[in-house]
Formats: sequence, structure tokens, C-alpha cells
Amino acid sequence: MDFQTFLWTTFGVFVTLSIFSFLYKDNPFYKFAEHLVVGVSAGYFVIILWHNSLKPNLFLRLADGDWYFLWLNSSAPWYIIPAILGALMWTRFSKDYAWVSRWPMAMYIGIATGMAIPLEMSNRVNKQLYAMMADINWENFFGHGGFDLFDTLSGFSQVLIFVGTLTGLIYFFFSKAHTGLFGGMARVGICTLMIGFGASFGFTVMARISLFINRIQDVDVWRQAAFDSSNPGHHAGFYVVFWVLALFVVGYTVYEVASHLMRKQAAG
Amino acid sequence: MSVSEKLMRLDRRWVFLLLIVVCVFTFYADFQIPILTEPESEAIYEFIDSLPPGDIVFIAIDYDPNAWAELHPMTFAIAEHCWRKNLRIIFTALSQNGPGMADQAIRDLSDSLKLDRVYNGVEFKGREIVRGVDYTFLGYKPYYALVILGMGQDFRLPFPTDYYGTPLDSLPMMKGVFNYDQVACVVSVSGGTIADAWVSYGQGRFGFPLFFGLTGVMTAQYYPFLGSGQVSGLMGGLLGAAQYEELADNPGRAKEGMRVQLLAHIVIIVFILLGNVGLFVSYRRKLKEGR
Amino acid sequence: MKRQLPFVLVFIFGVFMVFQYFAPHEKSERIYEFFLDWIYIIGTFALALGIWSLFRVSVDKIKNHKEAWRYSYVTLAGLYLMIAFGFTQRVGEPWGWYFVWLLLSLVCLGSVMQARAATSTGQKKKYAAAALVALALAVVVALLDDAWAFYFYTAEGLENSMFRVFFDYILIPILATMFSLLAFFIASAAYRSFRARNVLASLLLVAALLVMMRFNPWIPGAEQVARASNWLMNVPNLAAQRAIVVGVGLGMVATALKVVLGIERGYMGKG
Amino acid sequence: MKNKCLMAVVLLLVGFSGVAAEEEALAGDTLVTDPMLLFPAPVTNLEGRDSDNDHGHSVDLSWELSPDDGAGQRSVMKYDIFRWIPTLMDSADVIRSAIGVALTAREVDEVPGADWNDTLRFLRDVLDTLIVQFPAAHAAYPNDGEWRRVGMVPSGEGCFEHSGPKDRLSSDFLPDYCDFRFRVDAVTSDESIRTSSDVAGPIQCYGQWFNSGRKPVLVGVLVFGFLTILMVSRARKGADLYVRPISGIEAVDDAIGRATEMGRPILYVLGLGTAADVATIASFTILGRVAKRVAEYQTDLIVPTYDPIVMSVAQEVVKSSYLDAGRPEGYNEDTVHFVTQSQFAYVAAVNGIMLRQRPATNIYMGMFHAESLLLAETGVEAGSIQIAGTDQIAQLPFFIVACDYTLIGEELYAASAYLGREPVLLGSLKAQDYAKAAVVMLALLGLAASNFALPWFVNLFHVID
Repeated sequence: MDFQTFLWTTFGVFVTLSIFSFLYKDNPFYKFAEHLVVGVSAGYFVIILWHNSLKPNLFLRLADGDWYFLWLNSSAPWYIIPAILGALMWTRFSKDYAWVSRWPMAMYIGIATGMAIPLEMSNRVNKQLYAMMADINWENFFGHGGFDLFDTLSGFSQVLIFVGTLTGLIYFFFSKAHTGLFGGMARVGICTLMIGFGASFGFTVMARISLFINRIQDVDVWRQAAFDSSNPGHHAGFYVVFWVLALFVVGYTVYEVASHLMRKQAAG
Repeated sequence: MSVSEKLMRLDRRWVFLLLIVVCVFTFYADFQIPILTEPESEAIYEFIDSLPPGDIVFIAIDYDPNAWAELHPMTFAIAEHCWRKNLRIIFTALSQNGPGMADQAIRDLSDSLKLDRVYNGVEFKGREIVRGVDYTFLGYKPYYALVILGMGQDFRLPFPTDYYGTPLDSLPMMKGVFNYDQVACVVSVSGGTIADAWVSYGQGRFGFPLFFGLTGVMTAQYYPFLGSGQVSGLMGGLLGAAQYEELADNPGRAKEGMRVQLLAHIVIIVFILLGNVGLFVSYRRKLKEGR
Repeated sequence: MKRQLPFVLVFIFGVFMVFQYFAPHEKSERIYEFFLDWIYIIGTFALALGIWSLFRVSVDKIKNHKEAWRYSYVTLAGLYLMIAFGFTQRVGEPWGWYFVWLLLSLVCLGSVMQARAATSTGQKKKYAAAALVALALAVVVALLDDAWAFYFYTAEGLENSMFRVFFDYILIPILATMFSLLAFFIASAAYRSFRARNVLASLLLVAALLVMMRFNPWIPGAEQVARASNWLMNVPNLAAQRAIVVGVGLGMVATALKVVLGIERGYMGKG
Repeated sequence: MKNKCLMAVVLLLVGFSGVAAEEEALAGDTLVTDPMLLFPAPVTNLEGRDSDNDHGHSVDLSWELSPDDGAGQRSVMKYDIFRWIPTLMDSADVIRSAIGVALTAREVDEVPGADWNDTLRFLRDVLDTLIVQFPAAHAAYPNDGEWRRVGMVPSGEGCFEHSGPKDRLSSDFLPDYCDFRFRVDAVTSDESIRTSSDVAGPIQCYGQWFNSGRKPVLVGVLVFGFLTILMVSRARKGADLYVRPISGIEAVDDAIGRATEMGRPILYVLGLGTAADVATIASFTILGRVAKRVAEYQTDLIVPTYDPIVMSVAQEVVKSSYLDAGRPEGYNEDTVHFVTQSQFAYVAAVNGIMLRQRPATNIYMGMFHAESLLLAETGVEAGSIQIAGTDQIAQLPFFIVACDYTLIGEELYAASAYLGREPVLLGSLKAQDYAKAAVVMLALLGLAASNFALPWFVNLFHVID
């Protein structure tokens, strides 16, 4: 790691800590990192969409045409239509002609919703319905090899899944009040949903903690690089940079805690 | 504010602070936690542990670098266990981006094998791991289903030479080793559909004992094979890797990760319980006042 | 024309796409792919509107000295630099006057913003003049300097080392850290909300606690807890998911049908 | 100029083919011969037919396994599938590579000043004329062509789908309406010891206009569409429709009132969906209702967006809502603004808005991913009332835990009908309920059918993609 890379890595650590400082409260460092990432990411997507979307999907398809024929002599001249529609979106820059942009928006929404109707019907309704019509495992109804409540493949569990799904669906009925037997079934349904949500929440905790561990590791890599004198690019400046950032973080923390205590004293 | 209300309305920043302190502390601290082992991973450990020295274990490193975090610890734990037991290993990497990673893992492992260690109370002297004697790394070939089938006839069909270009016949450990018949078991550490091919084309045709190491997400899908006996043992995700490390008494990356996970989970559980204790106490007080 | 045509267009395209799904023929597939490209192309053209909106809001903040207005300069500088890096690349080893050019064009951008944000005409003129001077200098530098060049049609800019550095050491750390804040928020949300206030809340609490303890070796009956949490994930959770998926599917199809048939027009502000 | 370009293309092509030949020679060297092997028995009953329900560039082959596969000598390792290919198709391949070379050359402009576009158009014309001759060339079997391997399957498998892309520029392009002829070799572990089957053919492939595997979906869409239209027209005629109360939706009105009282703005987040996602479209209609109330109460509204098209549509929605409320002058262009298209950068910015502008109410409706909890927890810190609705199952637990009210899945799609209270829209809710009832009944019937061995009933619902 050379000195320049180390400086950039240090900056990466600095913005990492700036974002973490949000956990305490909003502060100038978080504001800086937040505004920086909004600008940089917006710029990044401009570049990526230009090179990865506009170029292959539009420019390259019209590329064998000539501008003085309006690209009509290219091998896919019909790609001029979406280009024109895209350009129509720009009528939004003007107040008087902004209504023209409703046409491309309408086509966009028409294509999207039309695509969604059969696709969602198939994936979310037909296929789920088919999956519900399963063979119940009657031989091992209470678990494989003796009574076992927590056997996920037993017939008992399959029946529970089926009942849970049906009562869950009943909970979503809009035009019938949740009273009587119907209300009871809806109640079973919402209970199933809540157990499912609780389990899913508890299961996700592990993945989220891993994210934090990864951040600790990244900062640790930086710390090791600062003190790793066996690194051929190592430089006395590494220590200076490390201690400047470390002292700065400690100093700012002390300042925040002190001002918090002073405010508290003034209030009390 | 009464104690019960304080318990219920703790500033959330105390939760954050405690979580940061615990995570950072356990990340750097050096202590061990017990890992609860499950029969699925015990089956793999016990099978390999019972093999006599000199037997051959086949380890397929069938994952890409994106499943590295979960699956690499498994490869390390199993291979080190085998070599400490003086077993011999045949490696393959049937995933396109796997071979370089597998090669790196083998070199890292042979470094750690040079040290003296005590596992489960047994002392193991450090030794040099020799290519062609202790292990053979066959490398990568496309069309994994055909490779798996071909190796059932003879390893030399898909792999005339090993990964480093040496003909298999000139490697001492491959003398008299032709196909799965000379191998004690196959362990596929897999991050994708190659696992399916090992079941249907490998175990289904040639009937060797098959063990899996899988990513956490995949695990549930492969439990049915365990029930049907096609797969004899299975490790799922970081937790499975940690279980193997626990069984082999060889704490590594997986246990390190699980250590932070366990303490972080406990912190969260303790806070949930505190909140509920507060709720319970204030509820009882209200009942009393009501009377 | 202004009001009705959009709904007619939605109907025509919507109905066509519904029937396209059932026709696997090559011609039908080609039209499908063509329409998919439309969506990408229209979306990319619209990005110009988005960037313009970001610029306007930032300038507005500066003009009215809204809270944290000074940081808007950071946003716009980051935006401009990233775009500039993405379209330029050095030709040989040295960077030449590249950074001078970057600075000049940043000054130009800043002056344009100040001109827009300025309240008095005199100030406006002063900043506009500064912007023009900076622009002229930047153009001169760009024309005379051969060490680097613009690349719009080819993707050299993606290899620009400054583009990479901004991506690796600014974008990735900040985004990853934002994501990792979830570790803390999941803890605080659990602490605040998992209270056994009523039956539903208790079920949520118990299920979450069981699953969170699935690998905890220090609790009694640890093995059964692990099995129970596995069962919770694969039985009640699966049932809940399936019920929601079917409901959502019907809701989606109903909404899409209403849109295509023109029953629901609220999405175009008429409802 | 055109000739110069062509010359360059041809020169480059010669270079390429040399490399390819070298690679093939290398592959041939690695064969290992086993003297013990005998020739296996051939496969029988080789049949081919056009694949069902496809774009027309695919053939399904099936055969009976060689007696030496898994039985007999057990020597069959795999089957090689051969197709008779006329030499004309090689000429087409040459043109395709030339087009590829010309495309790359145009990108890097290796020959300055050359007009690659002319060359490309010329080459594409040549390719088109060649493709027109494909059927005739296939009909000339067995003249001017040769057998080539087009695929392989491991032993034990008796079928193969030979398919290619529909793109004529692809070298794997499989022409439709041509008389194909196929042959299958049973191959032992020694590549040179193999037995060929009889030739099957002629077989043509062509595209279909209706995917019969998707019949259940078509029935579903038609029935549900009919039901919706029926219910809506009944509602138009004035039928009284009951809908049960949903607390999350009723809270929206109170929340707007609360914001007005406190003099603080309302934050409306449309999520990470694009305008092509139905959840976002549902969210637009809810935004319209909210914006109308907001305009009437003269409260501030903040709508940060993630996608520029979503921004444009949302601007139209909010503008018309202000117009409908009779306060067009209250509409500000920057009410709906763009932030960035990066998930967590967007979250960082919205979190900043929450902590600095302290909205009284946050409404999250639409598609949400991992950012759901980041937003909702910051909203709690800012002291806002929060109402969420999403169809993303994985995010629902987090919204339920952190928000005051959550619309679960389908409730999001019902919300706009509830808020509008228009009988027409309530009619479609009724249709959804009937559909749900049908799903419940069919699931019960299907479960019974499946367990009493009536597979034909279950198969009625099987969608084959």
C-alpha cells in the first residue's frame, strides 16, 4: 500500500466513522458524508446509465446509420421512436409544454402494468395455488420416526402450513366484518402472520450483525496497514495520519460528551 | 421516573453503545465460546474421525469467491482435520472461479500444518504437507455433471494431469487410485447447483458416502436428501462451519464470527427482556393501585 | 387530447402486453424486447430531469439559507466530479493540467450556482462574469492539454483512476456503513417494540426470541430451541408468506387491471 | 473505402481462424485409450419434434437408452448429439464473424477514416440473403454438408433439447422451417469407441402463437378481469358495498390533521420501486389522495424520490391534486424532488430530512428493501407518527415493529380505494374478495383431489413455463 492509497483509505475510514456518528445524533460530519454520498452516487449513476444503458440499448443500435439521414438508414431505425419518446420527457423543463411528457409516461405505465397482469397472476396466484395442493405425508403424520412436533416434513406440519395459508387469506377479506366463526378464522390467520413475522425478524438479526462485523474488519485493515512496517510502501507519514484521525475522533467525542454534560447541568 | 419506567424508556443510544462495545471487544478479545453441535455436522466429523490413516477423502471445492465467507471455513476445518489424522485428500474445484481460491487455501493450510497443535487432548506434531503424497489437486474442468461421471470411471479421464500439470500416474498417492471405489467419502462444499449433480450423478450412480457443506440459504433445500439417506451429513452456513470447528477442537474463522454473533444476540435479548420486566412491573403496580 | 390521450395509450399498450405474455412466437418476443428497451431508454432520458431537480433543490437551499445549506456545495461538487471523471481519462502516464481543468470547471459551476442563488442583479452579473471567465479558461485548458481527453462514446472513463478512487473510498464505505447501521436499528427496534402487551405482540416476541436463541449454547434445552426455530421458519413463516403472496398477487392484478381499463386514474392525478 | 474495410476484416478473420484451429488440436491430444473397451450397442427409436410453446428455434429429441448404459457392458459414458449441417451455414458464420470484427473495429476505429457503417450494412445484407437460402440447403441432404456435434448428455438420459437463440447474428442461431436430420452416438470413456444411431428426420421447428402451458393463467386473468368489470359496473349502479375498517388507512386522515395542528410537514416516501412496479403505481394513487388533503389543510408536503420517472409522475399527481383542491398556487415544483438512484445514499438523505425538518407524519408506501428499518427507526427518533405499507414480505416485520400503523401486503393495494371512498373502486375490492374466496375453495378441493388420487384435477392448475 503506498502513501496515496493509505490516504484514501484513511478518508474511507473517516466517512465510515462520520456515518456511525449518526447513531449518537445528527452532526456536521454526518451532514458532510450524507451530502457527499448523494452527489457522488447520483454522478456515478449518470455515468453507469450512459455507458451501460443508453449506449448498448440506443446508440449502438442506431450506430450504423448516419445523422444526416436521421439514422433512418440504420439496421434498426425503429429505435428512433423510444429516443423521441425519451426526448418528449424533456418537455418537463418547460412549464407550458410539460403536459406532453404525459404521453411517454402513459406508455411506460401501460407497458409495465400490462406486463404485470399475467405475470403476477401466474407467479403469485396460479403457482401458489398449485403448490397448496400437495400430497399430505400420511405415513409420517406426526414426524419421521416417532412423535416429533418440530419435524418440518411431517404431514402435521403440512396441514398446519395449509391451514395457516387459508386463515391468513381469510384475514385479508375486506367486505366481511371479522365476527363470529369468520372472525375466529381471521384471528388464527393474523396470529400465523405474527409468528411468521417474529421468526423472520429474529432470523435477520444475524445477517445484520455480520454487516457491522465487516465494517469493523475494514477499519481494522486500515489500522493494521498503519502499523505494518513490513509493507514495502510503508512510510513514517502513515503513523502521523493514523494518530491525527484517531486523536481527532477522541477529541470530538470528548467535546460532545462534555457539552452534553454542561447542557444537562445548565438545565438541572 | 420509577425503575420500571426507566427500564421501559431507556434511551436507545445505550443499546447502541453496549452493542458497539460488545462487538468490538469480542472481535479483538481472545476467548472461546461453546458451540452447540447438531447431528448433521456430527455425522461428517465422526465419519472422518473414524477413518484409518492413509485413507483418501475427496473434497470438492465447488464455490465462487462470493460464497467465500461462509464456505471457506468449512474447507479449512475439514482439510486440517484430515491431514492431522494422516488421511490423504483429493481436491477438485468444479466451479469456474474456484481453482485459484482452492490453491490459495491449500497453501495456507500446509503452512498451518507445520505447527505443533493439540486437538481434543491429542498432540499432533507439525509436518510438511507434500503435493502428490498428502494431497492431489485436480483443478477445474467445465461440464461438472460429465466430470463427476467421468471420475466414476477413472480420475484420469477428465484430469490426465493435476492442476499444476503433473501427470496423475507420476504422483505417488494416485498409484492404484482409479475412481470413487478407492475413496472413503466425498465432501462437496458447494455454493450452487453442483450439489444436485453430486447427488444424482455421483452418489446416485456410484454409491459413495456423500457429505455437504452448503451456504445458509441453501441448507433447507437439501434437508430432504438427508432424510432419504442420499446425503450422510451436512453443514449449513457459518453456523455449520463453527460446529465442525468445535467438534475438531480447531477454532477458526467461523467460531470467531459466531462469537461476535452470539454475544450481540445476547445483548439484544437482554434488552428485550429488560423492557418486558419493566412492562410486567408497571402492570402489577397498576393492578395494585387499581385495587 | 391533453387529458384523454394518455389513458387511451395506457389501455392500448396494456392490453397488448397482456396478450403478448401468452404468445411465445418469435415476433411477439421481439416486440416484447423492443418495449423493454423503451422502458430503459425513457428512464435514462428522464435522469436528466432528476439531476436538474437535484441541482434546483440544492441551489434553492443555498439561496434561502435553509438548514445545512452549506453542505449543498459538497453535493454538487461530488456530482460534478463523478460525471467529469466518468467521461475523461488520461492518455499517457502524466495527468498534465487535468486537475487545473477540474478546478476551473468547478469554479465555473460554483459561480453559476451563486448567480442563480444571488438576490441582487449586481451580484448576479458579477457571478455570471466569473462563470464565463472560468468556463473560457477551462475550455482553453481542455483544448491545449493533450495529456488527457474526453471519451463519451467509449467507456475509458470507467477506468479513470479518480473514478475508481471515488467509487472505492467514498461510495462503497459510506453505502456499506449506512447498511450496517441496521445492526443497531434492529436492536433498538427490538428493544422498544417487543413487549408482551397483547396476544399478537406476545406471539411476535416469543417467535423472535426463540429464533434469536437458536444457536445459544447456554440456555436449557438448547437443542430443542434450535429445532423449534427451524420449524418456525419453515412452517408458520411459510404459511404467512404464502397467504401474503396470494393476497398481494390479487391486489397487484386488480390494481393493474384498474389502471389498464381506466377505472383508476389517480396515478396521473385524476382520481 | 468499403473495400479497404473488407480487406481489414478478412485479414483479422484469418488470424482468428488460425488460433481456433490450434485450440482444437490441443483438445485432441488429451485422449486416453483403454484397450479393454468394446463398441457399445446404439440407441434406438431416435425421434425428434418441434418443441412446444416456444419462439420456434428449438427441437426436442428423445431416444431409448443403449442396452450398454447402466446395464450390459455398462460402458456408455455419455451421448453425443449430431446434426447434419449444410456448408452454407459455415459461410453465414464467416459473415457473422466479419460483422463482429467490424463492430469491434468501429468501436476502437483501427483503420482511421474508414466508414465501418457502410461495411456493416453490406455484411448484414449478405447475411440476410444467405439465411433465406437455409431451407433449400437443408433440403439438399446429403449433399454439401456434414455431421457435426451439437450437444451431449450424460449417460442415463434419453432426451435432449436442441435449441438456439432467435438472434440471426448469433453463431448458435438455429433456423426455423428447415429440414433437420439428427443422429445420436453412444460414447464410451474412450472418445473413439462409439456407435451411431439411425438418422432421424426431416424435422422442422417453428414458433407457436399460443402458449398452452399458460392456459390456467389466461383463465385466471379473464375470470378475474370479468369479475372486476362486473363488480365495478354493479357499484356504479349504486349497490351498497360494505368494507371493514382498516386502522392504518383511517390513521392517514388523522395524521394529516395532526401535522396541520403542529405546523410541521408531512413526508411521503414512495419507496425504491420504479414507475414500472405495481406497488409504486398503487402508491401514486394514495399520494394523490394525501396531496389533496394536504392542499386543503395547507400543510407542507415533502416527497423525496429515488427514480426520475417516479419523480415526474409524482409531480403530475401532486400538481393535479392541488388543482383539484382549488389551490394551484400552493403547488411548489420542488415538493417532489429527486435525490439519487443509490439505495443507501437515498436513505442517508431522507434520514437527514427527517432529523432536520422534523415531519409530523411519515408515510411509506410502495416497494421497500433493506432500508425499511433505517427509515422507520430514524422516524421514531424524530418523533413522527409513521404509517407504512408494502408488498415486500421480508420488510413487513420491520415496519410492523417500528411504525405506528402498517398496511400488510394486499392492504396497500386496497388503500387507494378506501381513501377515495368511491363506489367504483370499492367494487374492485369486492372482486378481489370473490377471487380470494375462489382461491380458498379451489385450494380445499385441490388438496382433497391430490390426497384422493385425482391428479387430473390438480393438473388443471399446473402452469408450465
